[in-house]
Amino acid sequence: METVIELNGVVAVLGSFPALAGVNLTVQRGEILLLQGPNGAGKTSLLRVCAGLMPIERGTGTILGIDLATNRQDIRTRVGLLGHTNGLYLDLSVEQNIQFWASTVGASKDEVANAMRTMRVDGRLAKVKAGQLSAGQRRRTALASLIVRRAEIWLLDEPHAGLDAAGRDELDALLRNAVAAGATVVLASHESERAASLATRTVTVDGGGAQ
Amino acid sequence: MNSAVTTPRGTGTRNTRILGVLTIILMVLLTFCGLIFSGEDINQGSTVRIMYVHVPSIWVAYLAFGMTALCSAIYLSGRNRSLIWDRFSGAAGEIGVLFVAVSLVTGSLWGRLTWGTYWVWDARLTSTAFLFITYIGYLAVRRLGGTHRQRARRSAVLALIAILEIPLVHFSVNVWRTLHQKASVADPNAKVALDGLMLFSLFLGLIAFTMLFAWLVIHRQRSLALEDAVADRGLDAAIEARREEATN
Amino acid sequence: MDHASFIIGSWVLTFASVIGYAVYVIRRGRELSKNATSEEMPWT
Amino acid sequence: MSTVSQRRRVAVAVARKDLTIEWNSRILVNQVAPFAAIVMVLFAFALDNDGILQRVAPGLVWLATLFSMLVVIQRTFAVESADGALDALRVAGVDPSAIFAGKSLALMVQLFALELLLVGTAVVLYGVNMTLVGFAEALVTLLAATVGLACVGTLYGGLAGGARGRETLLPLLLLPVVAPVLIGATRATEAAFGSGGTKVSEGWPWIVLLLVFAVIFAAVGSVAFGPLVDE
Repeated sequence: METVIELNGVVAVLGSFPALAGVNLTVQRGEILLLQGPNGAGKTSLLRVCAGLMPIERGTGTILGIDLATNRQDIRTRVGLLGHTNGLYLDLSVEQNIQFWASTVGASKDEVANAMRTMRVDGRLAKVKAGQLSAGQRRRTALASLIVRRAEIWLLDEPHAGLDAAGRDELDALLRNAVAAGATVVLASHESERAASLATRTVTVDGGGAQ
Repeated sequence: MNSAVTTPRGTGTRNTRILGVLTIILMVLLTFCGLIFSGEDINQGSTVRIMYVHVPSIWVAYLAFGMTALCSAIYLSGRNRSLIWDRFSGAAGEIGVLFVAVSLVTGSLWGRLTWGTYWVWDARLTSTAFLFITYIGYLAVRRLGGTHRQRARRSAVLALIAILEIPLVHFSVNVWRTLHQKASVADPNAKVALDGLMLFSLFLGLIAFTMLFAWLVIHRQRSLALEDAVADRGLDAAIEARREEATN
Repeated sequence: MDHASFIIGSWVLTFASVIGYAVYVIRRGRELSKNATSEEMPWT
Repeated sequence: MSTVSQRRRVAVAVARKDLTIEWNSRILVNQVAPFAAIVMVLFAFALDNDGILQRVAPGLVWLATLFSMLVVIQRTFAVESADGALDALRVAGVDPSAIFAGKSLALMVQLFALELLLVGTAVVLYGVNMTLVGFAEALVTLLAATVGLACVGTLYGGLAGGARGRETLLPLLLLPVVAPVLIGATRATEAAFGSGGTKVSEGWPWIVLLLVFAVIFAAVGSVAFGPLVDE
């Protein structure tokens, strides 16, 4: 087994608030890890730290063997994060958004078309501006942009939120496929039943720590 | 910990106290030399006495901004990135802003006497005003928040940009003044014929103000270190509190 | 001395600003050092 | 790290994305350009003298440019933070210097369009007459000044737009830095307009100043953008 995420006593702060107060976490390749916990427990911050987005104040950690303290930039090219926000440009159409994210990694037109088909944002929706989409459609667009990014670790913050029943099934299938293809998934979710059936392991995050 | 409470606390040490006392002595000496003993200038009359505080102030300002840039560069280039360099930059930047403000005001008072106006669009004055605003911006960026290291990196980069920008602003303002319209007033560098005692007073002023700068920057650096320490202690407490949330 | 008000004014202003700032720095240092540990004050 | 060709690809993608956003939303055309035009009209009210207006037209053009630029820069970074796209860009591991290049490029195009409009307004409203050589010189001035402005603007816009509550910082940081551009561009434009009897040939040294500024801040920006914007 290969360890892809390893955190030891990681503290991360938002302003002066310790969102993470000493997290120890190890994740192996191929896992689908579910982070559970109440609001404000630190799930989002944990995902952001793993994405190399939030600097760590204390402790040590490696993501895919890369040191979190010194090489966050290198980590980012290899992970994909879907946060609370979708990271979409509201004045761009669905297709333009996905196309843009594809071009940052050099993904082909076929990959874009495939991703759009997988998340069912092709056809009529493709030309609609992201700002005019429903919450669920935006989530789908964001997921499609994530697919084209070919991440090795998928970090998903409430990915089921706003999706309809069919969308959730598609998402689950998508994640299983990604894991089968060698990716690792860490997701935070309140949809405990659905997420638990998907996950291979569950970790409870609370008070800025993880058990 | 206990023994520490009994000793007087603060940012001072024996050495800074000696430095402080020496500075005060030189300042008193400067006051006597500058205001009483030294003679009047042939062209400028008694107004030359403003020079003994004005020139050292702007000297300290330049020194301070130079130190800000230097310490920022050391911070960014250091392998362990010690925050002490960041605090020295911050302390020097703050003191530089203070002294540039002082020299702008004393300069305009002097200008009122010699040129008959508080402000002229002279190249040096104008670029000094820009210097002032630029470092106010620097101090504002220091206060943006975030962790100590975020603050340090952001402000160090900005300090280096500022030091690059200053010659450019100075050069363009300079060319602007000399090419565009000749300054209608006296040359700000109007030849002041300094006799021995006047020259002595000016040097005394430079030395006294440099020592004052050293004293201020040491104390300010230390009090900034304490501010950081308070924040860190706050963080320790907050981490404890945060962990306790979990057990409930 | 001609223009005494301007000259004295310049000197007073300079010293007042510097003393004001110095007092602020010293006071702040004293206040913060009350609860500081020795490790946090390497100069002592 | 990323290769040159990768960086170029990303920079072009970012620039095209910003321009597409402008094309889709028409904020520049529908809001900023009218704002810039009304500023030019207000200058005329404030100065209220045809002779003076003609004389100071170049300065007014560049002042209006600077004010409008602040709005445009705030807009270009608001677009990034509205739905967390800047985070997404960071997490995509996109090289900060590529983001800088892309956003500066898009800003250049928008600023250039704005400046053309403002020069046009000055010609119409303030009665500026230009020779053909003067017109060519004005164009070169616009180009040189725009590159510098866009680079500094993107650099400080990123710093000020990176988080909430920092918008007010942008003018404080930006305006002192662009003083050389204001001076150089105004003098060069005066030469191009022939304001106050200046000859066209007097403008070229100023354009050199603008170019030096542009080169310095393009270089500084690609190095410093990452550390300034990244948290």
